[in-house]
Amino acid sequence: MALEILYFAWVREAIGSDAETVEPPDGVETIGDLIGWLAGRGEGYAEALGEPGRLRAAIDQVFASMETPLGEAREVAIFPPVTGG
Amino acid sequence: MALEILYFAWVREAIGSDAETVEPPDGVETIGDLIGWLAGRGEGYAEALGEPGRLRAAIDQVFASMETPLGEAREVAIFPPVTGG
Amino acid sequence: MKPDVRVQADAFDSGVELAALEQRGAGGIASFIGIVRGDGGLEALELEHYPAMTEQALGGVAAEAARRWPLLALTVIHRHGRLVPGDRIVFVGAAAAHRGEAIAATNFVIDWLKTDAPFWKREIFGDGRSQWVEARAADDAARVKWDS
Amino acid sequence: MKPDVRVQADAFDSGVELAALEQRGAGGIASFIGIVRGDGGLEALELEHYPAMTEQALGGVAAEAARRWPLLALTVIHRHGRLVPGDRIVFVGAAAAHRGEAIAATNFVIDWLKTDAPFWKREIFGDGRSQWVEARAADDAARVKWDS
Repeated sequence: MALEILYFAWVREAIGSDAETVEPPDGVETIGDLIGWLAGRGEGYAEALGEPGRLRAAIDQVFASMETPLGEAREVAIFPPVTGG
Repeated sequence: MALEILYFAWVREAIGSDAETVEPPDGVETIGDLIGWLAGRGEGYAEALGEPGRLRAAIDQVFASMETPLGEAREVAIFPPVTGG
Repeated sequence: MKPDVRVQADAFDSGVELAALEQRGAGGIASFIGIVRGDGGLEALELEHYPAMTEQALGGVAAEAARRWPLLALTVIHRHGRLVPGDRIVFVGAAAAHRGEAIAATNFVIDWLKTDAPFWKREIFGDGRSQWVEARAADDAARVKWDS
Repeated sequence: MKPDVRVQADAFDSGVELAALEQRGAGGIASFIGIVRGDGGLEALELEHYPAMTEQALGGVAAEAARRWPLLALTVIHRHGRLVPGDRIVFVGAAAAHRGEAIAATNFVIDWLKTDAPFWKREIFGDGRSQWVEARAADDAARVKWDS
């Protein structure tokens, strides 16, 4: 399955990209799995994604936890805790 | 002792006056005593002051309870519960 | 910080008051505006007050708010006299470094005004009826929570 | 009542927003304005956001506020992009028949924005330093209290 991934704030900066399309292998079933798999893609990824406890995510523009299954997701965003308002 | 009494809202309307100077007799020591004594001064007074539970008061511009001694008071105001804001 | 407290018959402009608060270097500005509603055929509201006591009472609550929270500015305006639906009665606005302080101070002052400011409202209706507004127990409850 | 929700790079005028809320027949209008502070030599704040999610998220909280309280009007404006000290970041204003409803709805929305709106702030200082603002546990606590 092709998945659009978006990165924001320091996650985006560490990875050096704000979006990419990936095809996760079998076994990547949750947001947490996806982050673990992406973290192995290189140095910037490891820095950005190595501590999932510091990250938040959304599936198709809705906040999701690390345990949320990707299911039919088309767009997954990975970012630090928000600081709006 | 000469005491300036002020009336507000429906207390003022029932009594038909917004202020008067009185000389309460001995034995009138608290706000409650004062209201009881004033209530005997006529029909409008009885209507306005007959139920002290519906009234509030201030001594020299500071809220006071029915039990507060008049002490050296110069101005006593008697009125319904406030409805500002 | 000296609170700006006004008791007046004249109208005021909320936008002007808010703009002044915005220029005090704050991170957050909270405000509340009370307006006369035209419910039930209300034609006018007459606000009587106790002039010798009012400014001192409002100044007292403003000073208490400034003691409880680190405010950069606090404005309290309360009108008296005859008001018609759509007229502003009261403005409370607070500026502080952080939002929680500005919001808490504004809420404190508005709750307090309802129960401890010597104003009395008379409602005048289009059909000639007229009545004094009764104090509400809910207002007393809102006020008491700040005592804890 | 349809909430007025805007996510924009452009500046807005608090007085204009407040005046619009005042004309909705309300008895009480509460508002909160967030402003960039120049603490510690801050030169600018850059607000990044997630455009596809932001308006939908803000619209969702505005709708939830309108469901919880009987509001006559609700305005939520959040800016993104580069802001300098003194610039307004956020405006939340609610109009309701009674003060408690307007105040509660405003506080609910502002607490929620801090924790659930997809914005990220980067601070840029006069000496060239720059850092992402960290989320605050106090904001999470403020948000959680509305879940009960």
